[in-house]
Amino acid sequence: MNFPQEEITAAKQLLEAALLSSPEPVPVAQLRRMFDPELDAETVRRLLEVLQEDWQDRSVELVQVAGGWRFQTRPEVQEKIARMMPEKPPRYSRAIMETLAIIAYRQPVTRGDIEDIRGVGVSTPLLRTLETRGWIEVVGYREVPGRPALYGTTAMLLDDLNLRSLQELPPLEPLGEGVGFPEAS
Amino acid sequence: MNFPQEEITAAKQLLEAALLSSPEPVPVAQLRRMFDPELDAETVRRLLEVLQEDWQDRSVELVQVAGGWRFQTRPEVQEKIARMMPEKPPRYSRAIMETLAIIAYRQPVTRGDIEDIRGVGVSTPLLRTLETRGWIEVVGYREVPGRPALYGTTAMLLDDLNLRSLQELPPLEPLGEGVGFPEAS
Amino acid sequence: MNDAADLLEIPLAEPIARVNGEPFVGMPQDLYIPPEALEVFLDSFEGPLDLLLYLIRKNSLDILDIPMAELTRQYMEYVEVMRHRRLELAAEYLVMAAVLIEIKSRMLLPRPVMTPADEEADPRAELMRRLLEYEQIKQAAQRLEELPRNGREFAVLQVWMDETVGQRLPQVSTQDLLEAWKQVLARARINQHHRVTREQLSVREHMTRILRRLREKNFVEFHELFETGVTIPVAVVNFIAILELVKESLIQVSQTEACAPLYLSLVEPVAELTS
Repeated sequence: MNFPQEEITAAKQLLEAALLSSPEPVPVAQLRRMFDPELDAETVRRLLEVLQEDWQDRSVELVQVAGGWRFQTRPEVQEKIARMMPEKPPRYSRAIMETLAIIAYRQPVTRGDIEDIRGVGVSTPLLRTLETRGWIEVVGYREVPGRPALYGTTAMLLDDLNLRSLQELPPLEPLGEGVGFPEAS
Repeated sequence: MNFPQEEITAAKQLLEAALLSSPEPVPVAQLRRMFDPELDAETVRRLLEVLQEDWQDRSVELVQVAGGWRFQTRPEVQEKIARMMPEKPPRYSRAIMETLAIIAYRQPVTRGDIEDIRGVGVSTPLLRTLETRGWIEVVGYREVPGRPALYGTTAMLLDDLNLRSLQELPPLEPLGEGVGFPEAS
Repeated sequence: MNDAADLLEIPLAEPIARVNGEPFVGMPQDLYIPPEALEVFLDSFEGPLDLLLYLIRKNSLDILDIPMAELTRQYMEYVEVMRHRRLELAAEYLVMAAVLIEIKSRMLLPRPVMTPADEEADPRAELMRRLLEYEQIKQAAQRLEELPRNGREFAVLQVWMDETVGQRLPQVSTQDLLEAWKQVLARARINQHHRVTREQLSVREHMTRILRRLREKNFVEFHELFETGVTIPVAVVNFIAILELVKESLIQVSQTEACAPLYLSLVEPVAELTS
């Protein structure tokens, strides 16, 4: 970057303020528009990386997720911050997490597909919990009798799990491994 | 403060993280609870003042307002930040939109009526969002036990939707009859 | 206790299991669940596949070589205990029991000599496939659960910004409203009986308007609600709105004597435990 130091500082501060005021991750394309004249994507990205370094020894970090860049608290301090919060984050049942896992790894899937894998019925409120959370959505319909809805995961799920893409999900264990002898794995 | 430097730094960073994650002002009494052992109010206040100085040349500032302390973007950068927002206007959640639709088409309705129609609970903040927006208001109370409030839409909603009366809302069609709404609009 | 323990013993004659390559010696005895704990025990399973996986694990059985007869026997004993305890039996468990029995019976029948590659013929194959797939998903769910999550391990930062400059309020169009309503309908499967027509809507609008007026003024004379110059359809709709409000016990109509003016007022609050 061939900018004078004070311009770099000003740009970094503006990026910082913008990211700190947005409740959602901000894509680079959007950040560029704040500058007059508009900065190119590469410059913005480099400034963000410098900013990321500036913050690296703090209780807060700048990260890149599916929806763009955002600031978030580090896990070590979140525990302490949670101490002063009256509300506890919701806990999700195993049924919900298994359903989410099936949708995440096998998408797009119908409710019937989920039931086949889990061996039990999947209730409407269960799916609605995940939909209301913004983690899954109907992405289409399977063209079979009844036209069942096909579910897929959303960008918000990735954002909420700190991931940039579905490929960053923990890989599935190969079939049959770690099964039968859980102690051994 | 007679603390070792690294303790002061850690405490400041924790306060910083807590305040940066809350758009609402946080009272000192609440901030104290994060520390173990709890810090006294005076120490927290002094730490906040040091933090305030640390941030004084940034685009975000730490201020003390009626409800406590909060970080806020400086007025000078707000306009630039606003410049990047327009392309993606925020959206109301599905829950809010459905609640508004139910109130618009079924008014006057109680929260219970809305919950019956939606099949899920309707939270107080959700209704407050619509009230604060000036789109719904309490128009009366149903004289049944508990006297639940009856909600109706306001003239401001009509103004914002560019309608002269509720009758100009798109007519509802029976389910399954196409998607568009032919007569209106 | 002995009876129950016997009922749920783990009768494995041959040492099939090997842990870390070593022949399995001591059989875990923790399969026995006291009946009073069974309810809790069952609650901790997500379904029949989960219970089967538990049985297999607790016996350290190789999932790829399940001794079907024993497993079926054990599973059926569980189902029997559940029945005994008059617990509500999930249909899925019974279906799984039927599957196990079918596999067991097919394995007990004399079979024609089978080539080892003839996997289709092994009645255990489908069950194994499902168990393996379910186990895989269970582990994936566990890992998802352990991932750092927004609101739990970390929180997204957001500082305050003056709303008038920065944050734009969401805009809504009439189309958005219609779409939202359609979603409500689609989900609630409200049929045409509940359809709100244009006419009903205008009745609703008048209802709100009347309520609002009555809130400002305690009593309103009936005719005041009919502004001069309104068209007949509007007057009719307004009248229907009044009737609706009366029907829904939201307002009351009173008259001091015959032919005296009619007054409308909000229904008096029901006597509550006030003062």
